[in-house]
Amino acid sequence: MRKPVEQIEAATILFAGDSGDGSQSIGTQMTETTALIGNDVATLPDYPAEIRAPAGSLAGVSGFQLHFSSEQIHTPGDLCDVLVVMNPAALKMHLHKLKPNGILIANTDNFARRNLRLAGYEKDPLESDALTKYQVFRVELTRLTRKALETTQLSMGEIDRCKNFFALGMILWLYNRPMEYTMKWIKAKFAQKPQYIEPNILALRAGNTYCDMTEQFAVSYDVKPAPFEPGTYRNIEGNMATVLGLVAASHRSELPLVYGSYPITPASDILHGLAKYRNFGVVTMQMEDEIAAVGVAIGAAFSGALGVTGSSGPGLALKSEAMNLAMIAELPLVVCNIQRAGPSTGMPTKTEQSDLLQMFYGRNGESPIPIVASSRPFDCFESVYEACRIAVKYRTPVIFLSDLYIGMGAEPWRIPKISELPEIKPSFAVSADTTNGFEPYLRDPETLARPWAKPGTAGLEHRIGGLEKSDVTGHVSYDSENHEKMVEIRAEKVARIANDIPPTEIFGAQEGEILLLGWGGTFGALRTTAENYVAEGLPIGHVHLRHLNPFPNDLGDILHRFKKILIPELNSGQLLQLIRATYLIDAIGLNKVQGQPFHVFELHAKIDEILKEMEHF
Amino acid sequence: MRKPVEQIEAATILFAGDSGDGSQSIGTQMTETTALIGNDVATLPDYPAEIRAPAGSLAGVSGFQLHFSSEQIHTPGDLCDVLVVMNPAALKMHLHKLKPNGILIANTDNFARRNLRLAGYEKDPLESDALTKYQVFRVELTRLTRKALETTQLSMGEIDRCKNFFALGMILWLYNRPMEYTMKWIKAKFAQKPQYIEPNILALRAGNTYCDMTEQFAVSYDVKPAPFEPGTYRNIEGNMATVLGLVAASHRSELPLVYGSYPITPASDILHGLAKYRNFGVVTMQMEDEIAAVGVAIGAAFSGALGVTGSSGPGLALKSEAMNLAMIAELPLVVCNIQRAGPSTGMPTKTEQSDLLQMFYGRNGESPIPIVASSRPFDCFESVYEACRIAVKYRTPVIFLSDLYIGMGAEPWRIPKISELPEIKPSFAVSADTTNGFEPYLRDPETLARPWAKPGTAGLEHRIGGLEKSDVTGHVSYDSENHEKMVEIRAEKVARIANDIPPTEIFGAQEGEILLLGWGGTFGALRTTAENYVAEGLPIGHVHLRHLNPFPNDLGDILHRFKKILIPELNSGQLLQLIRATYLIDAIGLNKVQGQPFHVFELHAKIDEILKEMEHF
Amino acid sequence: MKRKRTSRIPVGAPTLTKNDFKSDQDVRWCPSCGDYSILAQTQRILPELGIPKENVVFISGIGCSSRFPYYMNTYGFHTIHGRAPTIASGVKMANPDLSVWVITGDGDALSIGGNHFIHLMRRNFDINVLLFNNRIYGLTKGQYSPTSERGTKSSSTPLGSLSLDTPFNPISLALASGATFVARSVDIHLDHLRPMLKAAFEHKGTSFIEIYQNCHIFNDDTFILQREKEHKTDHTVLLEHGEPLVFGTERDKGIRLNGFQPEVVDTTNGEYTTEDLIVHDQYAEDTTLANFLAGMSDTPDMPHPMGIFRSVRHPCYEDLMTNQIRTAKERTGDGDLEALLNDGETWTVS
Amino acid sequence: MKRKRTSRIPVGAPTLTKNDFKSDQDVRWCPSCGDYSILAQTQRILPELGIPKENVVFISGIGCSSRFPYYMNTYGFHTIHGRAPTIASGVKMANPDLSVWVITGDGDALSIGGNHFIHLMRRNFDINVLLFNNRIYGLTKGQYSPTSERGTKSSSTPLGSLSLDTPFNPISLALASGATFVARSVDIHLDHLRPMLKAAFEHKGTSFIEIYQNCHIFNDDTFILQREKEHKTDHTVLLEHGEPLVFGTERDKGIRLNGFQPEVVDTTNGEYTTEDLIVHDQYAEDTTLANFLAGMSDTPDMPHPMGIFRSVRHPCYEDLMTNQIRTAKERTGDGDLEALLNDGETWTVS
Ligand SMILES: Cc1ncc(C[n+]2csc(CCOP(=O)(O)OP(=O)(O)O)c2C)c(N)n1
Ligand SMILES: Cc1ncc(C[n+]2csc(CCOP(=O)(O)OP(=O)(O)O)c2C)c(N)n1
Ligand code: SF4
Ligand code: SF4
Ligand SMILES: [Mg+2]
Ligand SMILES: [Mg+2]
Repeated sequence: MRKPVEQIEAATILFAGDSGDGSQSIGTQMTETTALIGNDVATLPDYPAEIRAPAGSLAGVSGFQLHFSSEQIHTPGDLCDVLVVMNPAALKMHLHKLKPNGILIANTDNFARRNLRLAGYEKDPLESDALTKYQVFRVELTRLTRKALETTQLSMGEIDRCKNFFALGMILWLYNRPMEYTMKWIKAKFAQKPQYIEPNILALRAGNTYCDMTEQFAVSYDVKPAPFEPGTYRNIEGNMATVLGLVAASHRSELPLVYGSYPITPASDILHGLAKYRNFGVVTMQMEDEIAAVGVAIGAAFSGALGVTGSSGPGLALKSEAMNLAMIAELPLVVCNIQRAGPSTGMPTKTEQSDLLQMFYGRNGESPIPIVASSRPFDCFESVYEACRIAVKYRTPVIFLSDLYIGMGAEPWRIPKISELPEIKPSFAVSADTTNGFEPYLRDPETLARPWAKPGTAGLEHRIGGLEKSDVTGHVSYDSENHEKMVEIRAEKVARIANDIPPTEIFGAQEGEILLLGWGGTFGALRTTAENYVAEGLPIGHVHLRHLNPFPNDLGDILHRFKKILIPELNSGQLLQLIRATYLIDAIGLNKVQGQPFHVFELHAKIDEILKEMEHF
Repeated sequence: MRKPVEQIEAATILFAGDSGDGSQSIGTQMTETTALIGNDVATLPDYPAEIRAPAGSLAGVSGFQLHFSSEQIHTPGDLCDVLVVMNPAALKMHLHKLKPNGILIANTDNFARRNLRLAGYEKDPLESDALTKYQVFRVELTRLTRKALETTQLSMGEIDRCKNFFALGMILWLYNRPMEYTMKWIKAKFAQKPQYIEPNILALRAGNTYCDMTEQFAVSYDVKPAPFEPGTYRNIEGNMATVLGLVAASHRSELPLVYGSYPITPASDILHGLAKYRNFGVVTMQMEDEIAAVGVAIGAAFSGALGVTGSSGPGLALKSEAMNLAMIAELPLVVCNIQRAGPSTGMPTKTEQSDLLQMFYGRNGESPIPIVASSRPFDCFESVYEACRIAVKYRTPVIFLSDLYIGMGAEPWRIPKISELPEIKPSFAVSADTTNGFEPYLRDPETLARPWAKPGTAGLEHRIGGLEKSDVTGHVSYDSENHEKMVEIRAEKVARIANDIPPTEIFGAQEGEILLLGWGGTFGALRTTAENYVAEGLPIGHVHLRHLNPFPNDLGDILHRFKKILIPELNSGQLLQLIRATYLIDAIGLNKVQGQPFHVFELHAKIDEILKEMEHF
Repeated sequence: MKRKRTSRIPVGAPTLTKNDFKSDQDVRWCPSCGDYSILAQTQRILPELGIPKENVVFISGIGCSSRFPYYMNTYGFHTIHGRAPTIASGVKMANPDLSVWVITGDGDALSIGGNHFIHLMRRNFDINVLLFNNRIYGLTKGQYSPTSERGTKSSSTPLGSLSLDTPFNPISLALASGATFVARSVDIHLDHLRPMLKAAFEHKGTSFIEIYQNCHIFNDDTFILQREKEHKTDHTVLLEHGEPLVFGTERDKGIRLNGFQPEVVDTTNGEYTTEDLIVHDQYAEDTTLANFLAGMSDTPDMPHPMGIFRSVRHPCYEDLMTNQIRTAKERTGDGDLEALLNDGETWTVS
Repeated sequence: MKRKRTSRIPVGAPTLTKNDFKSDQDVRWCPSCGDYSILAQTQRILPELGIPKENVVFISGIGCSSRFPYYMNTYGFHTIHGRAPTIASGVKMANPDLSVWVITGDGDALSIGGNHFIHLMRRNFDINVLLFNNRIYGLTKGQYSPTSERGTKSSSTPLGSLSLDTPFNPISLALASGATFVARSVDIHLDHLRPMLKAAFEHKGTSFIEIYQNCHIFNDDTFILQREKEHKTDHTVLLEHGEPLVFGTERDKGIRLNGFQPEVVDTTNGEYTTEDLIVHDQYAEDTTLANFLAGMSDTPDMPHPMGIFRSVRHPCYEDLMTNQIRTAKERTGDGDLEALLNDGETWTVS
């Protein structure tokens, strides 16, 4: 007899275990399956420090959270409905994320003394009263997996490495999801090592059957597909979306892509990803350092290619001198910053939004550079594409800001049609139009862009460089007034990009009490929050900026339509500082600098507090 | 019969000629003599681009302006009373700086066709009507010098190189100044090459006598000594004052000074200067680049020395990653930025104040670093000393901001007594105070400084680094709340420095219409302007900030006492941006980005405009 | 043994042990990582050097290997990527009495830090540099490094995009930069590694040791021929001063100079004897021999030399600087601040 | 002559002259600066290379020497200090058809730019690097550089503080970094410099020429022995492939190998003949000989070798990359963006 199935709207699951326990891969599989059956889904991998910690230690815990729903969602969820822990350390690190009465599945085989001690438990928490407010399922995951695989040829160690699929099998049962996608994936993944295919599938099945058989699990859940706009969808991580956005920009502009980089967490995946697309003519160059990486990108741009570089944190500090050169030389260049928690080396596997002011100001002299920020995993595609478009159109370096949270997070993406992509036209100079010969700083009157003349073009030979240049001719100039003029032109050129920015969309109230103003990876938490208040009928709006430099032309007006501006950021108040200085508005910051994204409840708390104060006065 | 002498209050002289004409050295000599006879004096050398331009070309003109007075002065003067030009290019470049009816002395021997053409003159301007509004003195300087030196053993080339002293001799006559100081200097300078002593003295004398004899010069001028506070004075350039400030801080703190640097204009002089003081135990290390330079300074600080590094423009961009390390490691370090005109390589021999926001924000993550700015040449001594004091007391990197204008400018300096210098106490940790052993992040409750434990101290072995550190223990930590706490503590530590800042002095009106708010090398122009308005009885005040991060505690109050805040800066509005964001005040910027200091008349114009508007409304 | 500046433990003071050099932090490398062995050998030799623990400083950059200082109960500084040589130079300059060790990886030292590495060598500070060469970027998960062989498949050169750069030979680079002590060893050859570490310490001047280190996770067995018992006798040759270059399980092979090229010869078949072999001279001022030996590991089928390639005594930067200071003080007396401030022309207003 | 990728001027097109390569900018170096001569020789050889002017790109860093591109009527980029090799690599990678020249100084290439320099050498882009070695920082007014001799008095090492660092030998460093073409010449030895410039161009791969250059203002006559007519025959030795190393005004002296050290011998007094001398082999794959020759200029009383130390053919980075791209396109077809975006598991909502 089939056990009862309960319809629910959404669920959040967190898999956690030792780095070696495979939480990331079963998390990803659950995400894929869930997306494929039509739920909206958002994920949050939570890695430990970059270096392996001792097995069983708190520092070694790796987690993967996913949130799926029959409605549109924007975040991987605050608290979880289900927590799967492979060892005591995982329990210790994550229990506080489980909702009251939530389901806790624990691999009891790993709760032996040594592991308890490593996690800092005096006695077994599974035996204590601490867990009474949860539904606890004690499962001998290791033993059951061994049993299921006892007929295979694998060694004990190899068998134990399959136990994550046992856990996945259980979860698939619990949420009534098919196993086929996972099986397909297992087959593809182990195509070169076929001896692992069968065992992993066996483990998956065993977990699934276990739930069906055991009395522990009385009910399973179903989450119906979410309403999506028509289209073809795939699941995508932010860094992969960045890769595709760059390849698309190269393809659409017919500019060969030259990506110079030096490995660094969490930007390396863009290098790894792009390196696979040689058939698109993509050149990836792993250089000796971040300076060389931006250097080759600048050289490529000078040569007439789409020069791109990417890094994170300290790498951006190193690139700043060369970015300044690209700025004064007025060459197209895209610099990707996948932000992580600073300062200095900081916490390389944690997220943060604290490089915004560095991107604005981290160069000597007056050095305006446009900044485009992505707001969610799939938005990396459009945002980085937009960065390329601006770079080419305005002949300027452009900074593309992403962060670890959206770079590693995944969600469904409606795949765009190629024809929907905005045009990117390099319009290379082909001849000298003036009687004075070629003038490399004679500008387009509308965009103020200077001509892009590729080496190899006869008659356009010219010299550029980092010394101040004379207007029009581009000769070296120490003239006072020319310098001031050039400083102004460079600023004005960036300011004019605002003319390309479409009117700002305000979600929710178009005017009223509080405007939530955000940028970057906090989109999900802010939008969810705004939706909640709007659902309650409160006059709260949400604006999320993609363009940070320049700001949209209509931003000032919009800000003045609300009584309070709340700017939540994963830093100490960087956009806040810019908004206050630019619009002289007493905007309020909500700042979290913990290496972790916002929880929706944190935003609620702050907004409620503001609303209360507003009533008060 | 002695020609008549006219008493005047002040004079401004500008020497200009080809780079090889020695304008800088006679300018310096005139400054020395003038200072020694008791005038207040301020100077402005104006160098051409770093590389020698062809002789006679506009790009090759080198100028030296000095302003002296029987009153206190603060700037090298806007327009000149006397302009000495050695060739047509110098005339072309500088004539607009001569006051109507001012004295123009031109070396006619250099006004031959070739030089006229190089300067872009169609015909000889000395023969044209263009100069009728000036008192023009045409002097065959080259021929006269040759004549005076015809009995010496020098070659013609060598003789011609003495002609600048002929010119100096003239100016000394014109302003009734003794020749003895210059003679003494010539003797010292050519001690190793004595064959040049006599000829240069002869040239000097000849110029002097020439004025006495020729009818061209009817009257000479005298400027009485200025009132100075009692004390012993010397003339000093900003970069030299920085050198002495650093040596003094090292001496007073008993910390050996380790200065790591990589040459760059205009910071190199600090390296050159410090390298002379090995007898003070000063270590200077010319490193392979700016990163290595700050690296050795950080290493030295870790070892328990006073680690200092210095650079300019692009060099600072390169140092940012390591400065961030020093910040998170909480080690004392002083970083000198002698600003020049950016962006990128920019105009290396011109001045600017455009690195302020880079110094605030040019590092990844939340990375607060205190900033101290010097306001005038002699103030470099006190300001860099203050930077050292803060670094040692708070265990933090500190940025010392100077610029090319004050670094190369000179003025009289009242030499401080050693005992007047504030105390700098390293207070090294000598033993572990807690039962847990040594805790490298256990802070002083007042300053929040962490202990400074030198390698070599038994029992205090510990490890630091660029990863986020656990409060108190200093162990590597990826804990969310610890990270937020550490970010806050680091910010708070810098904020507390404000408690050391004495009450802000307001010059002129203590409240009223307009407050001139400035920082750095604009002091002279701002103070002179304020003096002028105050003399007219207008309610205008002037505050010049030495501490830019943190701001003084009383700054907000002060700003609110004035109707308008005017922030003149040699950038596009950087302090302006900080003041607006911090105090939400609609401060106004007056921005000049020409590689040149403010003229007092530019400030007057802006203030008059504001005053007019204020009346209007 | 050369005179070192570093202070010695006073006679009679309690002797230190290996455990004195272990910090309270859990060691965090992957199981089977070669770093463990290097750490253990370092902790073993330190007590034998006769210097107080508090005088020892470990400075590292960023990388798996660069976590090393956290595990040493000495002073330590885990700095930023590639910059350890600069910070170590400052540490040593400010206190020449310290025993300063730089721990670095092939990426840290030769990729981002290449410039500081070569400049450190030429300045010849009395610093010991241990380069853990695993031919891969371990910490960032397996990209190829400047010592990876051309054609390496790695996370940054996945299918279809093998690495294209010719690798550096760290020994050659150190020699060309003027290094005064250059050696090579292997993570798990304990009886070889320890004496190398000691020799590096005893050398006055910059000592550089390239240590072949296995990254079990991302580049397993890249040095299998030089590391594993069954191969190493045929694929390495031990350098010993004054001795001919003999190797092989039976010690039956040797290296002979053929023109300017190395040639492996059999010393048992009568054609050549050990007389014909190159005799090692680690103290040669001229670097031709050392360069020649360095080149062997780039030459197919040649054994990799292990041991000290070069060891010569040149003045150290910190000593020269200290001398300048002493001389200046002797010449003009200790700096007098009052006099300095009042230097040059002054005038008094009263 | 090796096959170069750079396109050639079509037969019959008007031939270029020296003047075609002069830009309209006034040349701004001090009178008597050695840079003038190098500029003139470069402008002389370029028309002889048979490549169109618009295909030539000069990339420089910062320094007196680095102003060079402004004076060439070709494409040019005066970049930032030390980074020219990186930008040049990007230029070449994006368009392998260009003839790319890097102009750099001893400070630019070996101080701040040392790392990019050595990495450029190992990657072997088909780029020509001209290092103007004047053993000083000219532009910033006379600080000592990484090629200045130890004990140099300079603006940063004034009285009482002579420089302490052992200089780099640029040739040794290039060789150790894997450079495939390494040569040396002198600014004013026009008949030597021109063929060297041409040989650098003809070499497929990174060509490095160290040019001894006189800085008249800050370091006059540092190379007096190698530059001036009256000294140079005794203080330089010309390297010619296949020829013995003979030098001296009377060509009566030669270089012999003594152990691993160079020795100057008289070939006229009967003790030695040219048979005993080292014979140059610039095509040797093994770098032992080239290293040995490089070391001579560091050895007191030895003549400095001039000419080509090494010239070997290795694959170029840009060719390997272009091949990878071609192979990938052959294997999987030209990238199809539509297919790429729709890769992996997708689902459709209608
Ligand atoms: C400025 C900067 N760039 C990049 C990184 C990322 N990163 C950290 S370690 C490393 C390479 C490590 O390789 P290696 O030095 O060989 O050390 P291993 O991990 O192999 O011991 C890189 C690229 C960083 N931390 N800082
Ligand atoms: C990042 C940076 N640091 C320092 C400088 C200052 N700088 C310009 S050129 C130069 C050295 C020039 O020496 P070299 O390369 O030998 O060239 P030369 O002038 O002798 O031809 C220095 C230190 C700079 N422009 N940028
Ligand atoms: S990744 Fe490699 S080098 Fe790093 S700890 Fe693991 S095995 Fe060692
Ligand atoms: S300073 Fe020296 S290198 Fe520079 S232009 Fe003058 S002579 Fe030439
Ligand atoms: Mg490695
Ligand atoms: Mg030079």
